[in-house]
Amino acid sequence: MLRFIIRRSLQMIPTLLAVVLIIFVIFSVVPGSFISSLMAEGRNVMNAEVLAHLNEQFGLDKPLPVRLWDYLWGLAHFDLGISYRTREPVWNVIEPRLWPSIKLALTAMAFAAAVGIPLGFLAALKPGSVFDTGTMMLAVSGLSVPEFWLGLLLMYVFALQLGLLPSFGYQPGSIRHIILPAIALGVSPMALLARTTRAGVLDVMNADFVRTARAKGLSEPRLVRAHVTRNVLVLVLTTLGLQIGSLMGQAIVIEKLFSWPGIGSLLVDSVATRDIPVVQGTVIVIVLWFLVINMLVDVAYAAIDPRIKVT
Amino acid sequence: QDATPKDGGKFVFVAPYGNAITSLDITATPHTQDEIVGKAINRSLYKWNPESGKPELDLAESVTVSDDGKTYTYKLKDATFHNGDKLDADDVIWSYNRLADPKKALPGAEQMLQIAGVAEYQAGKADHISGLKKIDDRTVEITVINLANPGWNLMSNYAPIYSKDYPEDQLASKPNGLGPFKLANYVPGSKVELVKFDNFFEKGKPHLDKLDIMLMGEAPARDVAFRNGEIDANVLGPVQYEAYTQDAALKDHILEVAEVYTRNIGFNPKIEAFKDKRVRQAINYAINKDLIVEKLLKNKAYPAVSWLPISSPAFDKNAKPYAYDPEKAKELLKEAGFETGLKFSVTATSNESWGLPIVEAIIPMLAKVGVTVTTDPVENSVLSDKILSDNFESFIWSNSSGPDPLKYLTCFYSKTPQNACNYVKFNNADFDKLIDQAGNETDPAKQNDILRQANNLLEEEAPVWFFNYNKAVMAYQPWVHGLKPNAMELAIQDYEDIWIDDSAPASRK
Amino acid sequence: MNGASSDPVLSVRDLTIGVGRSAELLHGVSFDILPGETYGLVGESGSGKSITGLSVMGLLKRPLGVTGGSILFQGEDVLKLGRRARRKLRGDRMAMIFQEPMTALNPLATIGRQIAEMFVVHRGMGWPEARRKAVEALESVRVPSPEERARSYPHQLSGGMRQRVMIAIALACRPDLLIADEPTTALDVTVQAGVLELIAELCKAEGTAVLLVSHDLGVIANMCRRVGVMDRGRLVEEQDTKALFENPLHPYTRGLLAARPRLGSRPVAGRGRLTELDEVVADEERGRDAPTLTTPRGSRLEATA
Amino acid sequence: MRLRFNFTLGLLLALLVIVAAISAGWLAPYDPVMDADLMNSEMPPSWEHWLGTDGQGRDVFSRVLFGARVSLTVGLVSQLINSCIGTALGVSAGYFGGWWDDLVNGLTNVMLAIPSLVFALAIMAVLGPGLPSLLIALGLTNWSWTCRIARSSTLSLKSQGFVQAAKTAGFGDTNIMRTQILPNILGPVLVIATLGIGGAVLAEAALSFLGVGIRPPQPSWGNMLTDARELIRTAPWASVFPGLAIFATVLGFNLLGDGLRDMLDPHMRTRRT
Amino acid sequence: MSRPLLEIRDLTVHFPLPRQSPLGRKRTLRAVQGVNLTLNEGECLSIVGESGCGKSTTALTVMGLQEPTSGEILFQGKPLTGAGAPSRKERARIAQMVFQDPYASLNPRQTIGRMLSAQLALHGIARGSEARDRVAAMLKRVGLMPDHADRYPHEFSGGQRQRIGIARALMLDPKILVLDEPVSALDVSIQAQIINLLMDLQETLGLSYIMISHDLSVVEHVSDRVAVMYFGRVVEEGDWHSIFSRPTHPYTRRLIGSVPDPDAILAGARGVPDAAPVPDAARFSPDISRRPNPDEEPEPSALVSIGESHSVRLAQ
Ligand SMILES: Nc1ncnc2c1ncn2[C@@H]1O[C@H](COP(=O)(O)OP(=O)(O)OP(=O)(O)O)[C@@H](O)[C@H]1O
Ligand SMILES: Nc1ncnc2c1ncn2[C@@H]1O[C@H](COP(=O)(O)OP(=O)(O)OP(=O)(O)O)[C@@H](O)[C@H]1O
Ligand SMILES: [Mg+2]
Ligand SMILES: [Mg+2]
Repeated sequence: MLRFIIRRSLQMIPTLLAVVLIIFVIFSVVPGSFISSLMAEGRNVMNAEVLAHLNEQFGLDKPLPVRLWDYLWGLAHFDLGISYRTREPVWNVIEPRLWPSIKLALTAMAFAAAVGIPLGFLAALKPGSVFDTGTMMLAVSGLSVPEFWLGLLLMYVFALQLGLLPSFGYQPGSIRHIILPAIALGVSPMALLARTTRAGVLDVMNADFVRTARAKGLSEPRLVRAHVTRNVLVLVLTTLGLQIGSLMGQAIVIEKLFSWPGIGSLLVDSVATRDIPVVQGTVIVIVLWFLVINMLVDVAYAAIDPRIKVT
Repeated sequence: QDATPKDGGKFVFVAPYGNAITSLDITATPHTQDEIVGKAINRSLYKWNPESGKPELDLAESVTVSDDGKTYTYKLKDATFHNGDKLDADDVIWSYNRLADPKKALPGAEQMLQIAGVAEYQAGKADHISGLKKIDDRTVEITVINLANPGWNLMSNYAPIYSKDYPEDQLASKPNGLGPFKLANYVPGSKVELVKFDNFFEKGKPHLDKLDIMLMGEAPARDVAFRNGEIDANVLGPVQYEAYTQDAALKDHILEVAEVYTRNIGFNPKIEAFKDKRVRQAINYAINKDLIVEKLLKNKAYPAVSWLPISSPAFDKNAKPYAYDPEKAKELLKEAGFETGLKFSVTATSNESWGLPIVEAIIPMLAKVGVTVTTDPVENSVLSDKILSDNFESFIWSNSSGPDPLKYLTCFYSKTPQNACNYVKFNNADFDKLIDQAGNETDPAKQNDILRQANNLLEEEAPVWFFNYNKAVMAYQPWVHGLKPNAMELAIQDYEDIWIDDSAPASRK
Repeated sequence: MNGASSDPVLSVRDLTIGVGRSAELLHGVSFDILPGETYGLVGESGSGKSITGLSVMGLLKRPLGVTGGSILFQGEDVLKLGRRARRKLRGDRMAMIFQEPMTALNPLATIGRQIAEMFVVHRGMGWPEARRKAVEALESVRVPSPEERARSYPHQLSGGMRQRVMIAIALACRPDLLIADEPTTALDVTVQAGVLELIAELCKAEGTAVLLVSHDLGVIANMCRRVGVMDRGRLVEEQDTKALFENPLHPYTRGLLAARPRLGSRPVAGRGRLTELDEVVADEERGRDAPTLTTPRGSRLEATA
Repeated sequence: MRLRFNFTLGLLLALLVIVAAISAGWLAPYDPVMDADLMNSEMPPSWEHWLGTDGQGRDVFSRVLFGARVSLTVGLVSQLINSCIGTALGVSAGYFGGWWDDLVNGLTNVMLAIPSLVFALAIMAVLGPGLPSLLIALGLTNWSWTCRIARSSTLSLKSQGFVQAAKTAGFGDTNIMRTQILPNILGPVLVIATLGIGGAVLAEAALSFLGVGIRPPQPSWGNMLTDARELIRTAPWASVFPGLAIFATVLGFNLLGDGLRDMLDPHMRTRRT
Repeated sequence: MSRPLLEIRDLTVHFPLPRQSPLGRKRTLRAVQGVNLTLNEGECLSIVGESGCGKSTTALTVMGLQEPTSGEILFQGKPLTGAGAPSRKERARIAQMVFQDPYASLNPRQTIGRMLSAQLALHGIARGSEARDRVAAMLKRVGLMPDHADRYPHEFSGGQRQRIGIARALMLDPKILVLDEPVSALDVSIQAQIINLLMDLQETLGLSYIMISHDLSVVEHVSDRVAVMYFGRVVEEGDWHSIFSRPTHPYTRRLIGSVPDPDAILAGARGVPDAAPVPDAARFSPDISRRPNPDEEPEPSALVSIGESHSVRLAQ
């Protein structure tokens, strides 16, 4: 197990390198720069000398390959560089954003799983029924709404009209604040999970071993409990993992809308201000999250499915 | 707002631009968003008085000016930093040295340029700034290089006084200022919680016990939060402005101010047609800006006459803006030989008041006089990049145009480079002459007369399409008092003067 | 029909199976199986052998369903039973082994558990006791080191072993009827023989009646005393095995027997042609009306066509 | 039953949108850009303006129709690019194996790990707003699923008799990929593409929200929605209708894709590969 | 006899297995180990053996669909593998294959006619109407109707599909036909038709067959020579009569013994013929149900001749 984790972690390195390279290349040709973003408000004209010094300070005067090399060298020492904007180490900028982001992603996923999986299950147990059709329509509808639109709608209904929940913001200990953004974020994975679960259950219900179990005289509830659930879980786990893994990156719009201080809104702000080290850092974090979650999914597989060995 | 202030309670304010706070060290950032927080924590030598519209002394109790008008001697107040240090002359000298230090590349360096010796210091020819002198612990002497009032520069929120003994690397996370509030908790990307600083040098202030500044860029979300009572003040966009002024429950608690920004479309003379004054004028005639201001900006702006805003002392009350007159525009275009075929693009951000929506509105209007306009949508950082590198045909932007009229008219002085603020490379000998004249005039009234002429000349020359002067609007909850109509930037408030009354809900007490 | 010494365990009467109400796949099939007897069902692919077996178990899947006739199990018409009662029969008094040993077992549960489940469900035992019985059951189907095997998962077993496990499951509650649907077709020839012997032996010992479905005449000859021949949804012939091989009555049966090369039948010199089915039996003679619905068992890709 | 109903509904919705997009020029009563009358801004639905007017006084109905063009172009073209890239890479990787397979696999994992919205955002930042950039940004960032499916299908097809037979008949590798493998994986690829069209339409909306979408004043549903979100209280029709259009389109293509999947191959699922 | 048509010399095929751990031993699966076989003109050579013993791998190697790890394959003395190997196209005229699964061996999205005529076009044999005629003739030859050319595979029954598979294999007039379990997926009643067809074709066209099967009764019926494979090796080889009348290797004996033969059973006599005398029978490995572990078990000997064209492999 430990070996597996080490091996997988090592395998992440080329992926990460590729990601760093891609982002680096993209942002080396992007128009606009951190310097020009300083002038963006149209009022504080900074003098040329200060700007020149800034460039020098951040090594922006060096040629591209040198910058890339410096960056990779730093990365090898777990150093993500200095944020142009805040002039602090990038990690200090990212670190406080990490927990809110993870919290939002996990809550959204908990919502998605808690609603989506049972829905999919119930729909599949009566395929073709009105409930099934309705649920699946609902699921597809969930995938069809622009997130920010849904977010605004939730805000208007639950915060403004009903006054039940706060409309925005982040409170470290507060559950009430996370509900709306989590739902807005969770609806699409929820729909996806409902669909995957339904398909998985139908698949498993058609499997030969379920016929065997029927021939053994098991009652339907027992059959579902003892033979279907785990096998469905195996099928659903991949979707679950992929969703959790990509949720941090998908949260951008929702975080922006709800002023949620997560990685996604940091990324957008950093792109807007061309704070390249932070952009790099956040993308690395997002990708790492994805890779780590997927590794955990594989570990979970091994725990559930005896056919899979992680070594 | 005339009752006697009450002490205590909490005020939840909102920083409305973009989402994040860059840094709690205000000297490290040039963004308004950060000023909103910095204003609570820090103090500068001068401060802007929104009521009088002038800089006034803040950290100094008195100043004496030498006869030549270039040496200022300040007697500092008895003020204490959040960490307990006392303010002394060395702090001022250290802070200004730090700001001017080219290696640190701080935005506030701009504000130091007026001080004698800064140029040498920045060029590396001197190891300290000769224009700064400590007389005694509480007295500091500053020499400047011109006759302008140094208050304009030294009131800048980006040029605060820091304690020289405080570790610099802590400034971003644990700021230590002279301001009325000190940091209690900072949730990056979300909010800043501040608490009353008991040793604030203005006695009896601040009134509030707590000040929360929430960060929220999305106007519709802010609207919901305000109506839901989650925030106490809301900087309004045009749509909310219209809605709030029509809402009986909200309309009595709205603060409006004419800010010192001029929104405009700048014409790049790189385009042959724009070299012709008639073309520029024609565009000004062809666009019904009153309608745009009414319909798109919901009257949250004042149609612009010329460059200087209405609040400017050099504004000509009798001047008339360009009328909406498409026929005249057509005529002018015909004269200039651009009856048809004039085509240009407008580089614009997505800003609702001076961005793409405005361009979208002028497209059909200009189409009617035979001018084809296309959009070149960009992000903020790219906009300034394109403008400063002369990579545009025209742009729509919002530029500072006050409060100091001379400073902002100088932007059209032919020797001002494009990457300073003469974005349209305006070059007019008559205008230059007037600016030279005004620069040498010491009598403010006469100076204003000259500048008024210059401003009118600018209107005639129309180097830009004069669109509007911003009207900033803030709505506040009924229990809030002490907000000021700050024409510089409405969102920057003197927090020490804000107080809340008994009608505030429990969560604010 | 030979004079039965006792009442049949299973008596299928005019069984008709259809898709919904429209198409018939099985047209009035009738046969009896006596206690302890092994009854063979042969026929070519798609002739309806499996659905016959499944309908006895009550495992037909929609849209298939019994549309007529009766299935008397120990004198009781199981078609008239409620779902619960029907389920109680399954596994306890009648059991079934399927063709594909690779997929018939739950891949995520141990062998032991899957056997023990039978005792838990039908005998109301607790898990620990059931598990002990499961090991015994494994032992009885000659799985080496049963203790250890009970803890393994299906994928750790060879095909032959898995089929033995299936037998252990099927016979766990000592049913009166075992339906074995091509239990060895997926296995290697060398393994086939062993598995068949095992079924024969165990059923003999317990007096279990067996309905053996196969398309392999060799297998049938080996195992059964009586054989039914199915062709396109009909039972076309039923005889004692020996009689069938010696004197097939129905032309289809004759064709079936003739078409198969027999080991050791080739002359030392030269090689003869095999007899083809339609040389023996003309199509008109064979099929009255062909079943209306046939889905070729196809690959996955085919479904995308 | 359910299947047929949903599929038909999907087909209808998709066709409706396609027809609207194609015939926008004839159907639209107004020009979507030039017929702007600020005097008439934010008018509720009426006889002259069936779906009302937006903040600029433009006819929402006309803009929704013309927006269909843009949104659909974004959806269809970007998915076409994705499908081509994904299929080409997936088929060749699965067919040839070896280092090429490893490389493609690695690349797919990288693409999967970077959220496509983040990637698209970065590409849009480089190229600037506008339809072509959007097509490139969304076309380059979403091929990993197609690639995975194409690869795994190719792997299983590769060992099938007919591919082997084509090899022994002397056909070249490209010929085999084109005539034997490609037609057989088109089904799943089509399904993913259909589902992806909806995704691309939504992505366009999200990018518009983040300020890097289509170039105004050209209407797209995404920027209509984004522009009108401020007017939700005063002129809800300006955002509700483009919102509905997005919803209907995405729903339509999703149902269509689901139905196609069920029809083409009930066993095709996005499994672990 | 003249030079054999096809010679398989010392053929070895190994497959890499995934390592158990990153630093673990490199593991290989020895699918085929040192197989020597010859096929003479006009002969049917059968390979029998249990599942996974390497029959198909051998066949695929002959077809050039699998690279051998070592060893060579000669066609009329010229190598088919390695440096001097003919191109894929040239090779196509030498050997063709009929696959086991008639359902998977036809492209579901191509009409039969197109599939067949594409081959003709590729090899420049015929185009247009001439190709159509040839296809029609071939379909007739394998017992189908010419107008079947316009149908798609799913419109045929299993037996018909196998006929199409044969037609395809014959389209380019190959010298050798490799038949990988050509009838095991078919119903008994159809098996006979296909076997008869294959035998007829062999005689009329003078083809040589390599047939893979696990059905001994079919093998006995059609083969000239038989090779028994066991875990990657040929353990017994000889003309069909020697193999079936004197099966000697324990595995061969067991194989023959486990064929369910109704006649023998009904006659009550289920005997396996006597083995040929071998130098020392005790040297056969006793447990033949297990894959031999090459690290533990001794290398078996080479094939030892035990009669006229009959040889068997002994344990060492
Ligand atoms: N779910 C189903 N829907 C429709 N027809 C079916 C279904 N299942 C089986 N059939 C049809 O019922 C007939 C009998 O099928 P059955 O499986 O009993 O055949 P079989 O004799 O067992 O064949 P095999 O030897 O191939 O197993 C066939 O024609 C088959 O196509
Ligand atoms: N491409 C491959 N990669 C890895 N292992 C393979 C590959 N092809 C075959 N094998 C393995 O090689 C061994 C021999 O396989 P082969 O297909 O030749 O057996 P076979 O005798 O034809 O069996 P069957 O009768 O089941 O078709 C088997 O263990 C098989 O799993
Ligand atoms: Mg069957
Ligand atoms: Mg094989």
